[in-house]
Amino acid sequence: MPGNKKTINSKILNDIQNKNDNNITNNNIKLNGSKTSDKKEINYLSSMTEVIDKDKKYKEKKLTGEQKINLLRTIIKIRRFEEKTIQLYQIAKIWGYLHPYVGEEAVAAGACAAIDRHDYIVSTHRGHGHSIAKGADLNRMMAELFGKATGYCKGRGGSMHIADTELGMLGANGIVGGGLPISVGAGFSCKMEGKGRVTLCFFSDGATNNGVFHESLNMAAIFKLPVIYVCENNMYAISMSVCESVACKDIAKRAVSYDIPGVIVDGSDPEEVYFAVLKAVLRAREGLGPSLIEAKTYRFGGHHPNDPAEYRDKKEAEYYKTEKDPVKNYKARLIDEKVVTIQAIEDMEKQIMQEVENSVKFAEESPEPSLEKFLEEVSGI
Amino acid sequence: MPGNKKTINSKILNDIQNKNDNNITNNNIKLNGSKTSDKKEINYLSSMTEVIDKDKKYKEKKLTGEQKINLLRTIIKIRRFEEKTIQLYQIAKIWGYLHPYVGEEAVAAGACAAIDRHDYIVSTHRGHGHSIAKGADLNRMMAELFGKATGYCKGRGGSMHIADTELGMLGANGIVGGGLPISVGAGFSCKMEGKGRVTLCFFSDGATNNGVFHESLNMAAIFKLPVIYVCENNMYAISMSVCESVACKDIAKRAVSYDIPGVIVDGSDPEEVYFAVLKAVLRAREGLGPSLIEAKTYRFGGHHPNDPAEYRDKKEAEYYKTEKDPVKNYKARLIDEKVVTIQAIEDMEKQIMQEVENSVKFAEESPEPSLEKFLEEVSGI
Amino acid sequence: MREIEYREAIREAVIEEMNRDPKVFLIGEDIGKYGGAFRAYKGLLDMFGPERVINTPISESAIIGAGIGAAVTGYRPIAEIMFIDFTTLAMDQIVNQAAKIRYMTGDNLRCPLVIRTQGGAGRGVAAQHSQSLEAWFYHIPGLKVAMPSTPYDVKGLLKTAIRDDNVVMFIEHKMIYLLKGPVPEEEYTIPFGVADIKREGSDVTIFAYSNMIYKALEAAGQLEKEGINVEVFDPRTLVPLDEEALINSVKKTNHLVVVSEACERGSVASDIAVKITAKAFDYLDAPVKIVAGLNTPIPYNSTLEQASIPHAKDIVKAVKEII
Amino acid sequence: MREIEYREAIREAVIEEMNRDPKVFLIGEDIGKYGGAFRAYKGLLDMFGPERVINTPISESAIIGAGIGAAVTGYRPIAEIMFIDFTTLAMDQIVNQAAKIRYMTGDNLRCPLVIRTQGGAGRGVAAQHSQSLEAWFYHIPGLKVAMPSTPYDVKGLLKTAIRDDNVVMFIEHKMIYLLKGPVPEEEYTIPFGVADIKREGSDVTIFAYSNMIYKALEAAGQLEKEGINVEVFDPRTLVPLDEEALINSVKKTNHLVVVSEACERGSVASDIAVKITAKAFDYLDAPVKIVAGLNTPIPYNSTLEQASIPHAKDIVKAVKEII
Ligand SMILES: Cc1ncc(C[n+]2csc(CCOP(=O)(O)OP(=O)(O)O)c2C)c(N)n1
Ligand SMILES: Cc1ncc(C[n+]2csc(CCOP(=O)(O)OP(=O)(O)O)c2C)c(N)n1
Ligand SMILES: [Mg+2]
Ligand SMILES: [Mg+2]
Repeated sequence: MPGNKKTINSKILNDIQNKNDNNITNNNIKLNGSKTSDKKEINYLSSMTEVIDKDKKYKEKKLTGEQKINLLRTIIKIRRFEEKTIQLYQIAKIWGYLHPYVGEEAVAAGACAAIDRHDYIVSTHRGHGHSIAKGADLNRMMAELFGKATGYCKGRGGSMHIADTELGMLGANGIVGGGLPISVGAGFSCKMEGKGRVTLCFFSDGATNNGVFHESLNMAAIFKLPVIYVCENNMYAISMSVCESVACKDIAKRAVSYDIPGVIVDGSDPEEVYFAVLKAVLRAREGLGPSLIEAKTYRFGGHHPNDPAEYRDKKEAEYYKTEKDPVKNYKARLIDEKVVTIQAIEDMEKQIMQEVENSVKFAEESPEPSLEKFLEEVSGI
Repeated sequence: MPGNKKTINSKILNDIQNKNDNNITNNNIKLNGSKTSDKKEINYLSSMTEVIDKDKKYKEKKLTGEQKINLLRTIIKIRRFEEKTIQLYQIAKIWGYLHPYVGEEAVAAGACAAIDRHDYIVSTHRGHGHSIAKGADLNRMMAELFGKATGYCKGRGGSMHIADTELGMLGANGIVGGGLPISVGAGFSCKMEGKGRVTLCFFSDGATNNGVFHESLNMAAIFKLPVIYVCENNMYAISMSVCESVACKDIAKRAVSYDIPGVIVDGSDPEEVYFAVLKAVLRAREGLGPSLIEAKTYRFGGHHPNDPAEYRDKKEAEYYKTEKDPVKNYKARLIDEKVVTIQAIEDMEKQIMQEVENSVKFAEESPEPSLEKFLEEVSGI
Repeated sequence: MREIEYREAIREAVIEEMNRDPKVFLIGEDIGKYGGAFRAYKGLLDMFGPERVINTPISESAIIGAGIGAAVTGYRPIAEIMFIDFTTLAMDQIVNQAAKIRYMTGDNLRCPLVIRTQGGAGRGVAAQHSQSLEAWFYHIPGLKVAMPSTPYDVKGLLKTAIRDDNVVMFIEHKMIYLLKGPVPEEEYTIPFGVADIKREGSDVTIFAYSNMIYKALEAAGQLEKEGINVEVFDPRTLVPLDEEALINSVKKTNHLVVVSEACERGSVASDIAVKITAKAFDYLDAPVKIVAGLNTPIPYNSTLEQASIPHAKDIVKAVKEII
Repeated sequence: MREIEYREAIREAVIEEMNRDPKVFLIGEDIGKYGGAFRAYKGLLDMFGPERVINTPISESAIIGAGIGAAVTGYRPIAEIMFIDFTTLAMDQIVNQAAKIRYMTGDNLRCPLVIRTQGGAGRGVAAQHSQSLEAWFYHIPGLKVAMPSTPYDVKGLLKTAIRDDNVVMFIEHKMIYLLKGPVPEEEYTIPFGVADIKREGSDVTIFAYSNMIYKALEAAGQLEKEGINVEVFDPRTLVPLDEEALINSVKKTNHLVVVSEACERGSVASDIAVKITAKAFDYLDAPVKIVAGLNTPIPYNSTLEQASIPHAKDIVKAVKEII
């Protein structure tokens, strides 16, 4: 598998070399914007804006129309799926904890587009987007949220524990940061196997303050494991603002502690995410070790469907929803680029809505897990 | 207490401002030597040498003769105490785990000279030097190592758990990194009290790879706690070389993750340690938050008295013992500077040896803890 | 008497103690503006300011460490771990540091620290948010363990916990925060190690705690209709345990059922059962019966989740088996 | 039969399994050149190279996580936590991740992971290096718990652990690494959940495991002189537990003493006692007796340390109390 891939990889690597020169490298820190500032909005916006402006060039190259359309489809699929789960949660068809990914779709879409089907991903409590982007079956996902026997976990796990061996999806996680050490093991596995497989590990800003973040990145770095650490900095950990919780101004800077590349990207732009992750993936496949990518993004809603998010500045949320909506923006861009027509998008939307509705139907019609089987199984644990 | 101290502090701070410009600050990494290199000795030596050469100037100022003599006394006292405990361990008067501090004396001596008696320290499994430098009573220390009722912990703790409220010594620790989170609490305490008190937290290279290091420094930084983090990088964690365990080349660099100063000093030079810590202490007392100081040092012996340290390069150990012995070097320097005479040093050695011998006598003659009392106490836990 | 919610009783206890003693402070995740995951600290940030209501990053070890360091230097912190499941991220600090520091330093350092957390199943939040882990802490010398079931108890016990010079694991239950009960306006505290008979009876003693008290009371109601008179015994604190009161209850009823929501294997219920079997052997007319959770990670599916924990019907069945 | 040390038996098991299955690898602290804290892995780095003998920084959570991630993707790691006391730093990974991953994913992911560690007192290494914490793991569904006492058992059980598709807590004891015992040259494995009678007897059954087996055998020797015939029962694995064999032993002897080095409150001993009391009630001529450690952090002072854990004399006393 890695044979000819390697040469191709090197070529692509060269091609996109000049992108993302906002890398943080060990010897030479060079970070965009985000100076210490009292106004956090400005703090954030500036750093993202700079990245976008500086890297205009990549827009004209690389991605084929088909790739772009696939990205758009994934983004819309995640959005529609999440909107549906929120509705279903509010009418108590889904219960327990549900953490919607609305607003962050471009991160999962862009990142997963940069890996292959046989690569692994490690996900979080806000994990639906990751699963969908990795190619999960909406039916089995929705069935899991309904607690049904046909769900990915046979109804045992629910939203926070969706996992699938086939898919290389090593699990959502109810523990913040809980997946980070697991990514190290997946990384060892990829490395020992020696076939160029990589692991993509998602987590958000809050997780970067937990000890496991540090242990995991250090260990991955020491052993040059092929793991790509994608931090979805959505600015909050429940009510805790990243400005108050992360002592350094940009999470990507923490790469310095592990002597690995640290990159900041605009998480509302799937192509920017894609190229940054692709570069890290190629690096990883060539045995050069892990990277840390900080995707600046935003959780459009509260922490969960019933959280009014009163701790946030309304203007801040408004800004992101109007200016940084990955669905709206990417649609507009692809129309602008004449990659798709409005009609094609409408068709796509319809098809996706159908798929989502089908998943609900599937979930509703699926059987409950068998209590007898469960009791029998438990007697053996 | 802090009233006039503050102005004095500011003055001293100014005076020593130009020292330690090997600070690692957030926006501008500037690190001495220690390039990625295959030869680890050179890697190490170069970084230390540079610091020493660049900062020659401080040698001519600041410390009074008395202060220098006190530093020397502390260094010698630690060395003689440790040599004695190793002897006693080998004849089984002391048992359990014993981790000698031989070779690292200048770190504890220099660091503790920069704080006041009412300040706190948090120590490690290799903690005798910290206690002695903080002013511990050798009798009670030795009695503890003998497991006697007169020991600091009434014989309950032994070497790894020496602690004393009076002394502001918040505990040695059997868990690597176990003291780091505790330092955060001591820091909160100092801050809430509002009297300018600070906490000095010791740990070695191995601890910096544990998650608690990360959580603790991040939390201390966020809340601008007056804690000085002194990493005694003695190049090994049992058999694990720091070159293999710490992903970045210098531990001080990890300060970047917390947006705090990171400083490298030669841990064999008590004055260099003193000035770096003093600067951090003054910063902390003024409410500017924590600092990370990496003292490059070396454990002359094995991890414990019975460890032949076969995992180390003999030449490396030889180099440190001959070139970087804090006892030998500092004696020579003070004689050179005409701060002490050879005779004065001999007197000092004699006096210290007497103190150490007295402590052994005290420990031997002390009573065993009462079994009855213990059993009574246990019934209430 | 006025009735207030369990979480409101917690809030009152905290406010009263913070007003009484300037050394008391709060530290934990989302306890600032958010008021805590279950809103027990609503408004406290405004009342006491960010110096005494310390909102932290997701750093469970550092939260407990912060509590320990402040406690050994004279403060009286209440550190919060949002779910008992997350104590797994701070076990070194809880077990090797906090619990032992007083004993292994020969009483040289003292650690008056309260660790507030909550556990239990019933909300469909699955395997990593539904555990009952009190057995771990029960097993560790140096930790007191309080598990209050009512608003009255939670207020009185929390005030006692805050004034205690040792480490207290204060374990609440996620299903009862909104439950209301009588709480006097006047100040009161409840001593540790003093059980409360939640219902008097003469035929059988049901030992239960935390949310299981309500299952026991429900079972008692059902059994009454069948002429079985049940005593519901709430230890309120597991460490220290009011063994004397329990033995006295058993002397009266001659039958004991021990209920715990936790997984049956190695649960606190076994330990209680063994102790009472040994100490009240002559008063027992039948072996002590245990009712506990299944040995399984709590499943998400509601039917399976409910099947994993004890209900009134299970207690009724157990009582009938020994009576 | 040849006699080899306990640690040598571990080493042999690991070598055989690594040779048999290329998916088996080792990860932990100081297991490279150093050969492990108790030198059970001496020479393995040279034999298998750094890709399969992975020497890590002091990062207990990442060590277990590395095991989990590799296990769910097809490898069979043996992760080592140097002292059971340090599992406190990896409890989330052990308990919330490894133990549950198979069940909460509906068997979608499997985690064939062995966690090797050691516990126990007796070396003067004080409160943070001497604990017996098996009760914690015993309480968590999804973990198997092996506690071998002899070189023969440790080899056979470790091989079985490595081949098991689930998570195994493999808990050794620091006092017996140098102990020698017969181990055949030929390959063998020992199934989990099959107890071993370490000494046959007819008057009383002593249930003991790990280092306590030796105290039990010592007690049996002393009691024999007084005409009391003791059966020493070694479960070898606590989860799964060979209840049937234990009940059979009790049917024969009609008396049971359960010994555990761990702190008495909430120890595994209570749970065993309760189970057997319930299931073999009619065969017991006296209440089950427990002999366990004091409820104290282990002190450094040798006299106090020894006073904190059970000895043969305590077992003798317990036997005499019920016979
Ligand atoms: C170890 C741990 N601590 C606390 C929690 C409770 N909790 C659930 S989500 C969350 C916030 C997570 O923030 P972040 O990592 O930024 O993820 P996001 O919700 O923004 O996606 C918290 C504190 C948890 N699940 N695990
Ligand atoms: C959490 C933890 N893991 C492992 C150990 C075993 N251990 C004791 S000392 C040591 C090495 C510590 O290295 P370092 O932090 O560099 O301190 P040094 O011994 O060099 O002073 C280890 C691994 C421990 N005590 N605690
Ligand atoms: Mg977030
Ligand atoms: Mg070291």
